[in-house]
Amino acid sequence: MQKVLDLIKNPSFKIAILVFVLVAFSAGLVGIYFTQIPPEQPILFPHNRHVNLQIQCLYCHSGAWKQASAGLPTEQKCWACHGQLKKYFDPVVPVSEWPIELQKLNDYAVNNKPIKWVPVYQVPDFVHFNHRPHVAKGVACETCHGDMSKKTVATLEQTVNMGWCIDCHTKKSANDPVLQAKLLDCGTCHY
Amino acid sequence: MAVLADSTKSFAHPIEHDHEAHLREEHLMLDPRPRGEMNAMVMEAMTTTSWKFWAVAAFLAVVVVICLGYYWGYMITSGLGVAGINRPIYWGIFLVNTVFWIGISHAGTFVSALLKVFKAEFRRPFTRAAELMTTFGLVQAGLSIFMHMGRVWLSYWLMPYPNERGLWPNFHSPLAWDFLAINTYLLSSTMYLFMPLIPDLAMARDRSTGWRKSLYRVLALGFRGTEGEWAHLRFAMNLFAFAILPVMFSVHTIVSWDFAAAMRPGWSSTIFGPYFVIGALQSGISAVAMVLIVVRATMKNMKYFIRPEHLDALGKLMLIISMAWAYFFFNDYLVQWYNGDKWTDLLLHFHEEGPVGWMWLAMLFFNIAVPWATLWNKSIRRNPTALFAIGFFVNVAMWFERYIIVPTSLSINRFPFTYQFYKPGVEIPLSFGTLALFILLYMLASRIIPLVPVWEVQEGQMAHSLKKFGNESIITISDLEE
Amino acid sequence: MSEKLSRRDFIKLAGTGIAVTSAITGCGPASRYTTREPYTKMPEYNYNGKSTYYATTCRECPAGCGIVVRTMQGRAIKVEGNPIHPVNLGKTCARGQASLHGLYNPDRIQEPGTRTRGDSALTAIDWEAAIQIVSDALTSDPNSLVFLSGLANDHVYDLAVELCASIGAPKPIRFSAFELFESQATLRQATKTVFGSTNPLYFDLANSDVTYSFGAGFLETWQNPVANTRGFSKFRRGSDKRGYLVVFEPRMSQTAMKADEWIPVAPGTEGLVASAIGKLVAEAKLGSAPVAFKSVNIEEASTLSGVSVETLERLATIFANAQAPLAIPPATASGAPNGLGSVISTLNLNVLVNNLGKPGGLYLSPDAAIPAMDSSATYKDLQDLVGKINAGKVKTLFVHGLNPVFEFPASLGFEASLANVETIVSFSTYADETSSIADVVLPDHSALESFGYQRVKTNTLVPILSGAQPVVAPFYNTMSTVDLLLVAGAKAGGKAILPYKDEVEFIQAKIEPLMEAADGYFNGADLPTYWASFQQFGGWWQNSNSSTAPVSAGSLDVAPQISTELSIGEGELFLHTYLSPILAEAGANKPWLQEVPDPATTVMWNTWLEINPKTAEEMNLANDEVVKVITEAGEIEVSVLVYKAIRPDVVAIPFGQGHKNYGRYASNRGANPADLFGSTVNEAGDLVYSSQKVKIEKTGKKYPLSRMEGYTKLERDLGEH
Amino acid sequence: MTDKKMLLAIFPDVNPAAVGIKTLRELGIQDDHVDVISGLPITEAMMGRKKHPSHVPTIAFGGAVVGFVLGGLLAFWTPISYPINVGGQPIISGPPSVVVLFELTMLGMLLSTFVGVFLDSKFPNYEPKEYVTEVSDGKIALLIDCLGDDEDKIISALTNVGAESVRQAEAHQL
Amino acid sequence: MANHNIPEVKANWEETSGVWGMSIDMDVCSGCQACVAACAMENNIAFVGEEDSGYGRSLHWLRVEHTFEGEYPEVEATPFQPIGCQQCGHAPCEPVCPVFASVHSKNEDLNLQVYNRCVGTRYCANNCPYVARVFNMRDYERPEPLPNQFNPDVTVRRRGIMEKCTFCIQRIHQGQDKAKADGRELLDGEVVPACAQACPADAIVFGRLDDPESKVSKLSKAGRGVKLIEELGTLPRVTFLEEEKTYGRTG
Repeated sequence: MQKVLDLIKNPSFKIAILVFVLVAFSAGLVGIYFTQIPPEQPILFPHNRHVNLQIQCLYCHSGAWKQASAGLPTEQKCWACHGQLKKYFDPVVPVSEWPIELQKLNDYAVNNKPIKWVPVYQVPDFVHFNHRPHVAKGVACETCHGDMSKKTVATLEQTVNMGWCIDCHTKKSANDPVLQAKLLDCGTCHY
Repeated sequence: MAVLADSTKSFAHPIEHDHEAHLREEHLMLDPRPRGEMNAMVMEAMTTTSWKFWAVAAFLAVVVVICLGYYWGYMITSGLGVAGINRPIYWGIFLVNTVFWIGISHAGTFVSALLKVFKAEFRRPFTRAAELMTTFGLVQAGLSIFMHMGRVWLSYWLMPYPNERGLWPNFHSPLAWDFLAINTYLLSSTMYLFMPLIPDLAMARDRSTGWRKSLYRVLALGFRGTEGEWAHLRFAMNLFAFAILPVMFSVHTIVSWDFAAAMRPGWSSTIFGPYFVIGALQSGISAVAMVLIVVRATMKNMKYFIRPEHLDALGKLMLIISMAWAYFFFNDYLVQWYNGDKWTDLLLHFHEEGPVGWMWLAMLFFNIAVPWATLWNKSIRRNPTALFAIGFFVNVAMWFERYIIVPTSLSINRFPFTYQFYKPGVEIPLSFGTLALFILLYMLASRIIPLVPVWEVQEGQMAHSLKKFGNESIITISDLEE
Repeated sequence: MSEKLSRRDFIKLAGTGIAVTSAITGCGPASRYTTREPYTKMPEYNYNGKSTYYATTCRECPAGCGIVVRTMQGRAIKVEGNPIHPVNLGKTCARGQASLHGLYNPDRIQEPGTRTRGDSALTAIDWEAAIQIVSDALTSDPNSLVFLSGLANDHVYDLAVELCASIGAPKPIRFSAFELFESQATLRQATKTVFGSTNPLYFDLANSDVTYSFGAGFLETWQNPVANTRGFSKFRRGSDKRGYLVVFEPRMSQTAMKADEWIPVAPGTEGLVASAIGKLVAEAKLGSAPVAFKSVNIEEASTLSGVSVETLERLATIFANAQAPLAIPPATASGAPNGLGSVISTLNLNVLVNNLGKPGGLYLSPDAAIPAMDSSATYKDLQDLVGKINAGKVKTLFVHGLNPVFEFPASLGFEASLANVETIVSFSTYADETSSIADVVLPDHSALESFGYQRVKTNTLVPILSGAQPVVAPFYNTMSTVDLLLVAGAKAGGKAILPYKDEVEFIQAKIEPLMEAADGYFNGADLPTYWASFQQFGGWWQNSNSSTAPVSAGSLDVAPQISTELSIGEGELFLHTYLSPILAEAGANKPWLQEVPDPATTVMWNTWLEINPKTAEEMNLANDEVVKVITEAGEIEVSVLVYKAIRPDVVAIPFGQGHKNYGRYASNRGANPADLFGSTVNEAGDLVYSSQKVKIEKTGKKYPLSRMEGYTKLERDLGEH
Repeated sequence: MTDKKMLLAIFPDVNPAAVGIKTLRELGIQDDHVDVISGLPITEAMMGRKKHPSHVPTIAFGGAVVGFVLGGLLAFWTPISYPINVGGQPIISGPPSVVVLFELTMLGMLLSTFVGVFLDSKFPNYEPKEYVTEVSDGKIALLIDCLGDDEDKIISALTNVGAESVRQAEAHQL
Repeated sequence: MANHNIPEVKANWEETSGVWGMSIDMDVCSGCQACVAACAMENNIAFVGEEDSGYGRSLHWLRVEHTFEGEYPEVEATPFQPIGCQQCGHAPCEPVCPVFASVHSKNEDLNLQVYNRCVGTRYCANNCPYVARVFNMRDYERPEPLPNQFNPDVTVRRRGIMEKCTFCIQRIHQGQDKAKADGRELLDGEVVPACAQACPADAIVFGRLDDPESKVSKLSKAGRGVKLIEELGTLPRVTFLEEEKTYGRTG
């Protein structure tokens, strides 16, 4: 018993405990960090290049102005443009000399495989988000998704949580009590 | 002052008069012992354990681990389906237990605060034992509420705290009041338990060694007994004694609003508040009596502190409350007889003739017939075994009463198509788990904190003396009234 | 094939995504590891995340209701009625709604396989081998090949008929428990006797003002319950006058519960009661009764049926004074020794009040849109088949769309006879009693994954060919049976080669004549356009009514031969068996159907025995007690349900449960009352089952029935308070 | 100038201790230089001393007010912060608010009383203090702040009136 | 059931007639349970199995009630009565929820159950006079590939959560969204809940109560209309049209 007490009183024991706690804490932090870094996409799609070519968001994510889901373009749609770009279409240029991401796209398109995109903006399935009214009211895509002309793959620009939604809804509808009642109604998103 | 001066010697004096000897034997307040000796007795009671104590404690610990740890974990991971609730009986034994334990916890405050306010001297040796019951009973009540929740891991949403959603609890809901009231009660009863404990902890600190010394040194907070410390404590304890009583009444009435605020036949009734409070006292005071009898029988030196006079007084209280309870119970039928709502009528008949009609009968028998028939008798009141048995049956019957109010009443609603039976499932081990946890906590606490508030007893003894009027020796004039 | 495969993979993955998302509901945005995929080749009208609707035909029963299935990202998520389909006008029944649980049933057969007789496990084979097996069968002795088919797969049956005819095999046999329990053959024969027509009768419930039903559960399973219910709704509330419904049957069925009067007649006396009413009506209207009703002794009818003379007279007066009276023939009661006579009597009642071809009366449905190749088999035909099998004359048995081992009563001896068949080939989509003993299992697509068509035979005044198309890509490695037969036929060569490339071409060939049909809902200039419309609208139908008024073939002048023999077998109680309104013959493997309460008793997930409270008291039986029900043919054990609305001399058991091997939701659940049936057939060749007498023995066991309704569980009389 | 000293006088009972205090007062030692340590809550009146000042009542009242305000916030402000209609009831309604106000007022009062005891008595305080453990056996100790010159005078005076011992007080770990 | 035409309640009801309403004609309801199955399919309702359903735990949002009255042979069946949430204007379930999981939609005047806020106290269910609420006792197993059938517009509920009929609010939202995208008002009958859509007897009629011209408004005010236990002041939005067991009664 006395030995145990001595051990506990030993300063190195206390230091060991402290080190252990620190290590466990940092391990937790690292774990949290790994869950927070942007997910790896199958293709590092350069949004910035496309946006800078004046391609509208709705050209590819065409669902956003008429339905809940914005949608993702099919690789057919990708290929519709890329197939016409002389640089890549030219049979003289072998596939292996294409930019690496385009090689991947080619692989998907030729083999008719779906591209498994990893969603960046995601709401839990008890939240029903509808793009259409937002686009119809003139909310710019950048408001939530950030300036895509400066990004390659999409990153999470906003912590998408209820406080953020409600905050914006409250501000936008400050002058219209009827609209506010609708925008702050639980049943608008949760059912 | 005279008594205090005598107190050191009186024990050595030969007892001259039979009646006086009898009175001293009867009343703890007249039977002082040297304070050092008394302190030693309490310390001894705390430190003496036998293998039986540890055997029982180990057994209870196993029960707690299995019944609470395992079964609750099982229920959380697989859903409330493992319990017996169904549609429309959405509240079952967990809520029965909640009401029951809150009821138990009521008597602790009742005897320690109400009797203090009314300066009833016999309370002194057992206020702490009763107050301890309040705290631990509330713990069980709280646990039962958590068990009953469908998603207990989100129970913190009941707490009012600022959040980015701007959503707060709904204070229209009796459950939100419950949260406030039970927490207020738990906090204040814990504080009310702790404050009078400080001087005793200081005493224990002065008399112990080893880990107990370190523990008591921390817990006693550096209390010495200076004039100022006593003055602050005295005021605080008086204020608590007054203020905790309305809190106590509010808690149990709010628990009753959980039912009475609902639009259900048989529940929606304004009589529920006082009815629940009286019901709580009925089971709580019986539980105090039971605990005192057990403590007296099992702990060393406790026969000195807890005497038949205390059992006698509690027995009288039980009788009075039983009568009041019977009256409120009758009111349920009285009101129904006048308003004649057909669903309530059906419900009341279902209580009597339904599948648990035997519970209804047992409840009437043990809560009314038994106390009325027995507690008139002084010798029964003073007989620990008899009083324990009565207290036990009163408690069982009060549990039945809550069972009839909660799941049995839920069987009946305005849509006969949906009627169902209630068959408890995992509620049974969990109920035993809470009971075991209560006893275990109590047992462990009885070995850690002085179960008798020594300083309060000594304070009482200091001020009591026998006065002689003619040939009669009495403490107070009220003794003549018997 | 590759395209199909990739789409199927996609569906699987999407399913996983949904499952993951559903599993983490409530945990906030932690679904980081789900993926979203666009279609690789998405049709231009299809958006990711938007629903597409496909019109097709419900195949849960033979009625042929048009449905529209909502799909999203390749998954069928909801069945809705096809609002333009003339049979059901956008409405569905519970079975149709739950058909998705057939599509996504966890116990589907996922790939072709073979087994040694007696084994339970299948050895997977590829489709090449499967085709070889079928083509071998087609090249062997055609006389030893028998094709058994169900009712709800007209195109498969039609192809089988062509194939069998081409190779010289006997005509496929078509049967189902529907035929058995509703004694369709008896009705067909009675129609022929009374009206001299083979077309089905149309009962214009909607425009009737007084309807007497002699026990057909037309709101439950008889003919097309959806259309009947729609008619019933009009009958009650469609016009200013509220229709009055009287139901005569020994046990109050769901239909009788909706009736204004329920007349509990003794089993088998429905025809007698109809005749008695006919006589009274005739006497009131015409002064004297025609031959068909003349010989009826009212007193005797009253005694035998248990309906008082006053009641008969009152009901006859109502019927005689009605503007549009209608009598609906018995269904269950047709399965009595006197079944044919009963049906003829009720049809005669219609002839008597002359509602033929009038609103609220009787019509003859038009000929089918494309020529009908069938008339279903009778029970007699099945007995002949079993005889043939037992004689060793059947080497190969093809079974499609039917579960004969379960649906044929045990007394038929079908299962035992299978030992004499060399190869049993099952095309079943699900693991059922038949496919689990079959030697070769070649799963067809499920109903919602396949093309097809279904002739609408009942409840219609216009010719309808209801069309089916896949609403989702096939989930598993299954193959359309039509394709399989065509490919195998081509491989077998010779007469087995049919002039169709695949299933679609076969169906197109069948519907091609309709392109020019007059007054169609749509027409097409060319076949592809027409085919597209056929898929889009969910079938083809005529716009205008082309029904005909039935003409009496003089049956009123013939005294009917109503047998006085009312019961068969020994025992103190009649056994009333009926098709479960919710499960019918094959719904038991759909979990949500199991959980839909039976309309009359609210029992879920099990079989029960209905018994009158008085009888139960006499026999000292209470709810949930398990009893043994015994006939000469067999015995079953079933839980008791005390049912107020049944004659004291009758007990009732629904048919639909009692599967031994039909997936996890149906297997070993409840009991099959068909095990109790004898083997007597009536004049029309239908099995006599509704006059069966049974004995009941207590077993001392208890098995609580799962019931929605709760008050009888409390065993309290609510009337007191 | 002489040193300040602290003496600890131990009396066997209340009466001699009261006499001792009177004696000290006669010796010119003010009441606020004397503290009484006792195992029982003997009142100031028994000792013939002034009532000890206490802040606990004030703190308790303040706590009650704070609790009441908090209750008001919960009952009247939180519903408006995200107004949600339930059962057709007004967003801010009287009867439920009474319950909230009551509970939080009581909680505020009781909690602050408890905290007040801690503040006023400087709990917890584990520093070494002048104390004798016999106090809880019934002895009464007087702690006397005095000048070193008066020490002998005080010792003899107190011993005369019944003090069991009067000695230099030593602070030690409790 | 009871037809107490208490004047005050009626007057109050006129004032807050509600937005969405339903009428159920008990005279034509054939009890076929199509609505029950359609509801389950539309709303991702879990099936609970024989034991649990027999013990009153089935998750039907809609139940078709009926009973038998009298003794044989004078036994009569009461009309089939599909009972789900009555979407009360003054819903007793709402104020008792401590966490605002059961709330009222100001916009649609519907009773909402916010699944993700629910902590499972089940108080709302106890306080619902219509016994319309059901509780997820367990995570009921839906083996693969059954989850493929899930309607993505409706949350899949887990254990410990209350649920109830929503008047198919997802369809209401879709209808409104579509009308808004098209720049027009919603038409009567454009939004139909799954039960009304399936009902072969057309017994269930759904629509806007605030539109006096809608079919449901007219039916709700018809003479046969009865609201369930409206004497409690719950302002239910479902009207039951009573059965008349008479021969040839007009109207």
